[in-house]
Amino acid sequence: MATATNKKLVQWDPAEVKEELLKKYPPKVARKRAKQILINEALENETPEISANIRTIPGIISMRGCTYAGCKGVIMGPTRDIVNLVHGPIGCSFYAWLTRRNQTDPGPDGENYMTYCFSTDMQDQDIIFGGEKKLARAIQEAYDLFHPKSIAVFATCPVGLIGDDIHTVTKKMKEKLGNCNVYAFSCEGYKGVSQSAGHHIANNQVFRHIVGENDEVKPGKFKINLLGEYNIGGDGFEIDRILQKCGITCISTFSGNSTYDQFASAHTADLNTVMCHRSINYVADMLETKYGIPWIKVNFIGAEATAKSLRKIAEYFGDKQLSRKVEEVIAEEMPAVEAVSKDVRTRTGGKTAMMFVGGSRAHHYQELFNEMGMKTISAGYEFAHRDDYEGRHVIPNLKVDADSRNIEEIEVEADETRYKPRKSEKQTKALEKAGYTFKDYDGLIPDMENGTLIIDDLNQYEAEKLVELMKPDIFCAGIKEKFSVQKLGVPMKQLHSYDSGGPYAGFKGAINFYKEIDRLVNSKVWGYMKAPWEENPQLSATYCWE
Amino acid sequence: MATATNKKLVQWDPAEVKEELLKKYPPKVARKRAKQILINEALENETPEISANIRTIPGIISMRGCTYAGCKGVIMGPTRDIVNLVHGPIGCSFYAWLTRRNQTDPGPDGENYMTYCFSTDMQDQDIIFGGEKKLARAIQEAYDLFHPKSIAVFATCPVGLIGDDIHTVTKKMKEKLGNCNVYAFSCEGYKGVSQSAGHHIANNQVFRHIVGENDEVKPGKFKINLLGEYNIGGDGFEIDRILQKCGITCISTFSGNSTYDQFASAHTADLNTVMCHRSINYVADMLETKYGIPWIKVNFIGAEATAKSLRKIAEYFGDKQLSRKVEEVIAEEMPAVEAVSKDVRTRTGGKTAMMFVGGSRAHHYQELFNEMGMKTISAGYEFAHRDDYEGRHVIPNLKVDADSRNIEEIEVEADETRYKPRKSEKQTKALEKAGYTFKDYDGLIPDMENGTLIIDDLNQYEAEKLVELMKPDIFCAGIKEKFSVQKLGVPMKQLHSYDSGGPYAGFKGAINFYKEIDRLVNSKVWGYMKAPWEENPQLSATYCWE
Amino acid sequence: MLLRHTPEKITERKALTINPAKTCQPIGAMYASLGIHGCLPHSHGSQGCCAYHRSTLTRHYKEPVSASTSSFTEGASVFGGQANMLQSITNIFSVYDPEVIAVHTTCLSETIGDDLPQITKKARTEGKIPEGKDVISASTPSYVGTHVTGFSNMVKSMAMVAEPTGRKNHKVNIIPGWVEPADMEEIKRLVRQIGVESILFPDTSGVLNGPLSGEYRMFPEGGTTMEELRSTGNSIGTLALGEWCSADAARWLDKSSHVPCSVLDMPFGLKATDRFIDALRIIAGVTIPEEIANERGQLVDMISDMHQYLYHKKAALVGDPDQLIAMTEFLVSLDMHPVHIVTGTSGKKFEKRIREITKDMPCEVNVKAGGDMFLLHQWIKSEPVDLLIGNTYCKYIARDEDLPYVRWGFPILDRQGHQYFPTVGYKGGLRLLEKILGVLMDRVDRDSTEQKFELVL
Amino acid sequence: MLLRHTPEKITERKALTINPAKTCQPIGAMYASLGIHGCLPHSHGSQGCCAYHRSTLTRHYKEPVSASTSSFTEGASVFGGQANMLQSITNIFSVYDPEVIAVHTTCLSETIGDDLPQITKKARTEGKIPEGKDVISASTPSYVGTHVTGFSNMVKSMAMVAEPTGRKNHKVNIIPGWVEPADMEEIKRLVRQIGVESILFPDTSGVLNGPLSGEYRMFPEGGTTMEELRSTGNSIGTLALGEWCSADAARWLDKSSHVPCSVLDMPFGLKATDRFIDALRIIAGVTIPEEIANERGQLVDMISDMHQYLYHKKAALVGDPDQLIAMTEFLVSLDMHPVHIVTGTSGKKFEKRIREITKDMPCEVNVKAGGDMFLLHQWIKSEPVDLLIGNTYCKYIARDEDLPYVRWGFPILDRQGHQYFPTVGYKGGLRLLEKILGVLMDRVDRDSTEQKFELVL
Repeated sequence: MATATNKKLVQWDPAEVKEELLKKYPPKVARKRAKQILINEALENETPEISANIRTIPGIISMRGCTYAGCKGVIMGPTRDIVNLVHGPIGCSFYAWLTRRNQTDPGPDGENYMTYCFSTDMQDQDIIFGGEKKLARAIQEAYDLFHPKSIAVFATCPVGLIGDDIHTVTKKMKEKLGNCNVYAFSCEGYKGVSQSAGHHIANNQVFRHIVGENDEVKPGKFKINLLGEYNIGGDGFEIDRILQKCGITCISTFSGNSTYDQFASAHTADLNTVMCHRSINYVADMLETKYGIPWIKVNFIGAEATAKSLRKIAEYFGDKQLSRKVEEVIAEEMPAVEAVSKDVRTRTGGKTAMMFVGGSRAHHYQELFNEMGMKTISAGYEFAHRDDYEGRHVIPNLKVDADSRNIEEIEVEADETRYKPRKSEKQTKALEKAGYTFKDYDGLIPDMENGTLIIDDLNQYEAEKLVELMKPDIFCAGIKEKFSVQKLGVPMKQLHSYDSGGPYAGFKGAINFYKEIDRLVNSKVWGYMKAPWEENPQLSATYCWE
Repeated sequence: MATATNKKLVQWDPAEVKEELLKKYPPKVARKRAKQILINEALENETPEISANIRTIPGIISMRGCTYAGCKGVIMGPTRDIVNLVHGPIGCSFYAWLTRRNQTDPGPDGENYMTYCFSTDMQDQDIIFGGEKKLARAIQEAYDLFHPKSIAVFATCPVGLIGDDIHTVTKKMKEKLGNCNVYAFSCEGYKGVSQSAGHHIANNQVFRHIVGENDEVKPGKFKINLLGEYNIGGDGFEIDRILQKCGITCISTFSGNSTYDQFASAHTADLNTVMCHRSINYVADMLETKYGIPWIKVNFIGAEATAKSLRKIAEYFGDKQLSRKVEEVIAEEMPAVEAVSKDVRTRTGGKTAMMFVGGSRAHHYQELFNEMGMKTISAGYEFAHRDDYEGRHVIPNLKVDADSRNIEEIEVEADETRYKPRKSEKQTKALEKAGYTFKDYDGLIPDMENGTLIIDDLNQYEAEKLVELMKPDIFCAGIKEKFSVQKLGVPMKQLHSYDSGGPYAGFKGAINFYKEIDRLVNSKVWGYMKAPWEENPQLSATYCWE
Repeated sequence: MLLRHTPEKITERKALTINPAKTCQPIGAMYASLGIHGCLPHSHGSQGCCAYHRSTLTRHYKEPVSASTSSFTEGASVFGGQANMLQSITNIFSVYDPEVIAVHTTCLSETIGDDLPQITKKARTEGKIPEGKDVISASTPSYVGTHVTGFSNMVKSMAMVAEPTGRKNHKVNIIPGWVEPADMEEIKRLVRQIGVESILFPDTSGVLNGPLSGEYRMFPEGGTTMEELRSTGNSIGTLALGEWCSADAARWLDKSSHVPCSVLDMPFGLKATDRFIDALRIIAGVTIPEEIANERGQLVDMISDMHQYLYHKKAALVGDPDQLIAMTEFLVSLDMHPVHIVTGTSGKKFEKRIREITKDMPCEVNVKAGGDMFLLHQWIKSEPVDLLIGNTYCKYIARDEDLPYVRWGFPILDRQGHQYFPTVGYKGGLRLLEKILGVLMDRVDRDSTEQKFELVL
Repeated sequence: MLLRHTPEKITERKALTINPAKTCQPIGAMYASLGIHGCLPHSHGSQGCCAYHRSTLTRHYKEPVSASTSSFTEGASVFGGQANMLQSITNIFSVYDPEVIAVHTTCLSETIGDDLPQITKKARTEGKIPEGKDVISASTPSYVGTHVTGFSNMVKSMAMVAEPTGRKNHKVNIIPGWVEPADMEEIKRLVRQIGVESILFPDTSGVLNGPLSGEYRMFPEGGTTMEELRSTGNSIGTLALGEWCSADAARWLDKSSHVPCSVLDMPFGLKATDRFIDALRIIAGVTIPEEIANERGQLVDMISDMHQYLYHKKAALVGDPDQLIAMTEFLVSLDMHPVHIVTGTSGKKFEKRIREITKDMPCEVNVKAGGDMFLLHQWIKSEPVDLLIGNTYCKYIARDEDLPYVRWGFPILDRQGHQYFPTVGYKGGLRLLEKILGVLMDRVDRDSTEQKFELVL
C-alpha cells in the first residue's frame, strides 16, 4: 500500500493544523470556530472546555440536519407499528422514507409501516388557509385504510409559521377514533440548532403520550430497557441476541426495532441502560424520577466494551447465576472476536482514523478502532452538547441560549401509584461504594490522547483540510461527506448508516467491523488513482518504433 | 401498414421472375437451376417434373446442411436417453449442441443427455494414426460416467477418409459392456447432397439396431407410431395431447421426445402414421414389409389437416366408439381455433407468403396460411426428393445417381416370427374401395396454385431476388436466411426452429401460429425503417429560425 | 410482504399521500444549479432541507454534492432570513469562492416572504458579492408543484441571466431538462455530430459523473458557464426538451430576448429522438450524418429482432411527466402495452398526452397526474403487469408482486450505470431496450420449465 | 436439473470431451474474414461446415452472415476438391461479385491434402479471378487448435497481403483479436482520440452490427479494405492485442516486412487498458487527452464506490485465452477471487499467466487450458462461486447451481447488447462492472430477508 506508507511519514502539529483550518475564515467565523476546535490537553481530573450545541454558521457547509430529521427520522422512524404522518409539503416525508438503515422485524404478520411514507402533502392553499382540516382528514383516511394502534403527526417548517394547532387536531382525532392513540410533534426544522432538538422533542412526547400506557408486567427475571439504540444495520438484533443468551430481558428499546407497546411498557423494567447518551439521557432521568428506575451508561460498540457493559448490568442485579452466565457468554464469544482482530491487526495496526458523527458514535467507535490497533487522531460530534464531550459534570453550568430555550424540558415527579425505587438507598450506596457508577458519563475528551484534535460540528471545508493535512487511513462521517473524502484517495466509512454493512455492535458486530475496515484500508483501488503514464510521464518525442 | 398496401400493388409474371433469377448465373449454373425452378402448371392428373435431390452448386450460397446434420442433428438428436457420441474434431458436435428446439420431457428423474455434448475431439495425431483406440476409450469413459442403456457413435468427414472402422469398434464395445447397446452411423458430411442422406443413414441404423429389440406388448386399444415428428417447439406434445384425448396410443415417435425403448417397441404398433414423408417414408415401408404394419400419410399442421388426420386414423381402426370420440374432440377443439382465425383473418387476409424449408413443411404449412386467408406465392424444399414435389408415383422412375448410390438401401423381408399383417387382404381392399389411401402422398405441386413458383434448394441470391420482385408479406426459411430477408423489410419466420415460438401443430398450435403470423405481418417496426427526414428531406438552406 | 398493508381495493384519498411519486421543488433547483460551472447551490431555509437534498443527490450519483444553507434558526424564521442570507454570501465567497451562488427558496423562507432579488441587490450594493461573481435565485416553494417545478424554475432563472446584445452568436440553446449527466453528454455529441453549435444548459456532465484521481475539486470542469448563459440571449433559437422541465426558460428567452423556441419531447426512444434529430437537421440545414443514421438503424434493427419478446407485454410506469411521455411513446412503438402510468406532478395536460399516445392500444389505460406509488401498486394488484419501470422505490412493489423491473428515473439509489450510460438518443434507446429485454428474458429463463428451457432466445 | 448427470466427483477423461469450451478453427477464420471489406468467406469442405458456422454467427449477431462453400461430394472427397474450388471461384465472382474471397480449409479438405495456394494460383492463371479482385486463403484444419487458432490463422493470412514498398505510411497496425464489432469501434475511437493513425484488422464493425433500413447489402460499408491490408507492410509498427488471436500476424509482419510489433493483452478492464493506452501514448509521443483520462477516472471511481459488493467474491470463468487473461486480471484488480478458470484452447502458457495474475490471492485457483465446461461444472459443485462469467452455454450451469451469471464471450445466443456496447477500454470496463454488480446486487435483493431488504445499495 504505497499510499499507506506515505502517510506514516506525514508529521503534523495540532496547533498548525488548527491554524490552517481557521485561516480562510472571516474573523467572526474564525472566532466562533476556534472555540469548537479543541487541541486535547485533558488531564487527570480536568477536562478542557469546548463550545458545542451552538448555531451552525449560515453559508458554511455543515454536516447537520434539522430538528424534524432528529425527531421523525431518528427517534420515531424505527417504530414499526405507528403510522408516522408528516404534516407539511411532500419533501420532508419523502427524504425520510427508508433512507435510514434501521432494520425491523415485524414477523410474518405483524404490523409494519416502515416501508410506507405518509404525508399531508400541503399545497399553497393549505399554507394560506391553514392545514388543520386536511390534517384531520388525512388522519381519518390513514385510520380507515390501516386501523393502526397509533398515529403520530410531525410538523414541518411552515406548520409552525402558519399556526396550525396540530396538538388540538390530534387530541380531537384521538377522541374521535377511540382505539387509536394520536399525538403530534412540534418538530419544525428551524427549531434548535441540530437534530438534537428533535430527539428531545420526540422523547418528550413519547414519555408523555405512550410510556406508562401498559402496566401489564412482562415475564423475565432481569428486565432492562435499552435507551438510545436504533438498530442501524441490525445492531439491536445482535445486542438482543447477547442479552437473551445471558438471560436478560429487554422490555423496550428506544427505539430500534421497537413497537408502540414496548414504549407503553417501558416503566415496568428494572434498569435503564443508555447507549447514546446524547439522544436520550433525559428520558433516563425522567424514568427514574417518575418510576424509580435507575440508569447506567453502557456501550455495546466494541467487544471489550460489550463485555464490560454486560458485567455492569449483571453487577446491578447482583445475582450470582446471572454473573456466571454473563461470564460464560463472554468466554464463549470472545475467542472468535480475538481470532479476527489478531488477524486484521497485522494489516490495520498503526493506521489512523478520524470520526465525525452523531452524539456518541464518534466516541464509541474508538473502542473498535483501538481493538484493531488503530489510533483516532481527530474526532468530534455533529450535534452533541458539551456534556457529551466533557462529561455530565458540566450539565449544571450549561447555559440556556436563545435556541435551546424553546425546546421543552418536561417537569416530572414521582408517580403516586407507580413510583417504586428498584434499589433501596442502602443497596445503591453499597453498589457505589464498590465503585459502581449510576447515571455517569465522562464524555469523549478524556478518552482521547493528548494532541489529538476534537472538533465540534466539523464542516466540509475543515474536513477536506484535515484529510489533506493529517492524511488519515480512514475517515468516518455520513453520506454527504463520503465521496469528497474518497476523491482525496482516503477510504470513507459511514458511521450513521454503515453504508451497506453491519451489525457492528456486540461480538459478531465487532468481527464485521474489523473485516470491513480491513477491506477499506487495504483495498487495491486506492492504488489505481494515478495512471501509469502519470507515474512515468516521460515521452519519446517521436514514434517509439522509429 | 403502408408497406403492406404497397405490396398489394405489385404485379409480377412468374416467367419474368424466373428469368430474373437465372439472369446473373454462368450458363452451366443457369441450365441446372432452370430445372429446379418450376412455374406451376399442375393439371388434374398431370404434375410437371422438377429436378430435386441433386448436388448443391459449389460457391452458390445454399440453405443446405450436411449428412451428419441430418443424421445426428435431426433424427438422433431428439432421443434423450441415448448418449450421442460424435467421433471427429470438436466442431461438428459443438454446432449440434442444443441448437435445435426439439423439446424433451425426461420427468423428474428420467435419463436426459440432450443438454450434453459428447465428442472424441480428434486431434492431428488421431487423423494420422487413426482414431479407433480413442473412440473405444471415449465409449468406455462415457459408459463409466453415465451407464446409459445405449451409446450412438457418429462419423464426421475425416473418419471415413482415414478409414476408422467405427462399426467394428462399436460392435466390440457393445459386447464388452454387455448391458449397453452401442452402434455407429457412417454419416460423414460429404455423403449425399443434403441432410436427406443423413436421415436415411440414421433411420436405417435405428431399424437395424433398435427396432424389434423389445417385444413386450404395451397396453392400448388403438396403437400407432408417429413417424417423422421431431417435437420442435413442442409440436409433439400437442399431438400427444390430442391423440390421448381421442384414446389413441402412440407407441413410438420417430423421433421427437423419444426414448430408446420407444424405437425398440415400434414394431408392436398397429399403424404407422407418417408426418414428414421425406425423412422417413422408407422406414414406414420397412416396418410394413418386416412386421406387416401398414402406413398412412398424416399431417397435424393446420387445424383442418389435424381433424382430417384424426378421422383417417379412426377410419383405419374402423371402431365406432373411436370415431365418435374423435368427432367429439374435434368439435371441442375447433371453436377456439376458429375464433382466433376469424379474428386474425381481418388483418392477415389477402396477404402473401413464401416458404422454403425442409422436406415437408413447405407443403404442410400452406394449410395454416390458407386458414388465415394468406396465399403462398412461392415455395420449395431444401432437401426433398422429386416424390415430395410430384407425389410417390414418380418413385419407380427416380434414377439413382453417383451421390445417392452410396446411401444404403436396406433389403428387408417379412420377419419369420413377428410378421403379422394388421389388416387382411379383404379389409384393406374394403377400405381402399371406400376411398381410403394407404402409403400415399401426392406431393407439394398439386396443392399449389397455377403460376406460383416452386423452387428446389433455393439459394441466398434467389431468395433476395424473389423478395425484391414479389414482395411477400412474410418469408419462411431458416436462421441463415432470417436477417437478410428482414433487412429488406419483410418479416421472416423460421420454420425449422420456429424462432422462439411453438407449438404450431394440432389445434392449440394452429392458434399459436395464427397469432404469431399476425404479430409478424402487422408489427409496427416495419414502418420505422425510413427516418422522418428520409420521408421529407426538403431543407431550408439556412437556419430555419432566421 | 414489504408493503403488506396495501389493499387491492382503491378507496378515495383527498388528504393523505402515501408513497409519493414526487418530492419538493428545492431539490430540483439544486440539481439544476449543479449544471452551472463553478456554482454553489444555496438553500435559503433551515439546514435540514439542504442536508436532505445533498444526501439524496449523493446517493443517486455516488458523487460529492456541495451546497450551502442559510441555516435558519427560530429567530430568523420570525424576523426574516435576510441577515442569514447576507452572512451566507459573505462566508461562501470567502471560504469556497464559487463563480456564482444559485439560491433557491424553501417552504420556510417562502412562507415568511423573504424577497431574494431584494436581498441580492442589497448584498451587491453592500459589496458582499465580489467583482465578476454572481448570485442568482429562484423562488421554489415546496408547497407548489414538485421537484420538476423547482428544476424548471431554476433553469428559468438561468435563462434570466441572458444579456441580448443584438449580435447573434449563431448558436442554438438546448435545454435538456432533468436528465442524467451522461444524457447531457450524449445530447452534446449528437448536436456536434449534426454540426450545430449550441449552448446546453443546465449541463451536469463532468460535474456529477467525475473521475477518482486523488484530488477533490468542489467545482469541477463541467457545467454551463455564466458567460454562455449570458449569451443565450444572442442565440438563434432554443430547443427545449420537455414541456415540464424546459419550456418556461425557453419561452422566457423568446419573450425577453426574442430568441424563438421549439418545445420538443425528451429524446427517449425512437420517435422522440427522430423528432429531436430532425429538428436539429432543419435548424442546421444539413443532412443527417451516416453515423447517426446508422445508430438509428441499429435501434430499429434490434426492435425488429426482439419484437416477439416485447409484443403486447403490459407495463406499469412511474416517474416525471416529460420522461414518462417519451417512455410511453417508446413502449407503444415497441408494440408493448403501458397500462398503468403515474406521475406525482399534477396536470391534465399530462393525462391528455398519454391518452393520445395510447389511444390505439387494445386495452384500457390507467393514467394519473398527481398520483402516488400507493395507487400504482393498487392498480398493479388489480391488473398485473409484465414489467415495471420507475425509480428505486419501485423495488418494494417489484419484490412484493414478483415483477420484472427496470430502474429508470430519479432517484436510483441501489444500482450503478445510470450516471455513465445515456438513455437518450438512439444509443440510449438501444440501452433501454437491452435493459427491458434483459429483465423480460431473465424471467423467461427463470420461469420456463426444464423442457421449455432454451439455449437460443 | 438440466445437467442432471454431472457428478461432483472428478474422474480422469483421456478421450471423451463433454460440453466443450471451444469449437473448431473454420468458424474463427470465417469471423475474421467478415472483417475484410467486401469479402465473402468461403469454406473449402462439405457444405455442412459452412451452414453450421453461418448459423452460429447469425445467432450470435442477429445479422445476416454470408459465406459460401465448395460443397464437397463423396467424389470430391476422393479425387480432391480443386474442381469444386475453381467452380466456386467462378460462380462467386459472377453471382456475388465480392472484392475478395477469403478461403479457409476444413478437416475434410485438409485430410485429403488440397493445396489452396496452388489452386488459387491456377484460378488466377486461368483468369477465373477478375482483375482487381483477390482470393486469399488460410489453412484451418479442425483437428488442430480451436476456433481461436482459426481466427489467428486467417488474420495472419490477412497480414500476408502486406506489400511493403519501403515508404512508411506513418500508421500503426492494430490487431484487435476476436472481439465484438462494438469493441473494434471503441478501439478505433480510443486510437483516434490519442491521435494515432491506424489500420485496424480485422474490423467487423459496420459489418455485423448493421442497421435495419429496408435494404440488404451483402457487403456493407465496414471492414478493413484490401488496400489497407496491403499497406500494413508500410506501417511503423503493429500493436497485437492478444497472444493467441493476434500475435502470429504481428510477428509475421515483423519478420516479412520489418514492421516492429508489441503484443499486449486485450484491453479488458483497468490495467490491460492502461497498458494499451500507455503503449499508444508512447507510440504517438503525445499526452493522454482529458477525455480518456476522465473515462479512466470514472472507472476507478466506480470501483471505489462499489468495492464492498465485489470484495472477495468468488468467480468461475470460461472462455478464450486472451479474453480470460484480461478478465482474470480485472477481477483480481477488483479484489474479487476468480477461483475456477477454464479455456478449451490448450497451452501451458495460459495456465502460467493465470497463475501469475492470481498468485497473491488467498485461496486456491483451479485453472485448465484444454478443459471443458463439464469439468468447470464439477469444480463449481465442489467449490461453489458467487459469480459465473462465460458464453450462453453457461446458462445451464447457472440455472442448476443457481448462480449469478454474466454473459460474456462467444457465442451469446440468448441476450442482446453485446453487438452494440463495447466491453474493451475504460468505458467497456464500466459496462462490465455494471453487469457484474447488476447480477450480484440482484442476488442481494432476491435473497435478503425482508428485515435486511435495502433501499440504498
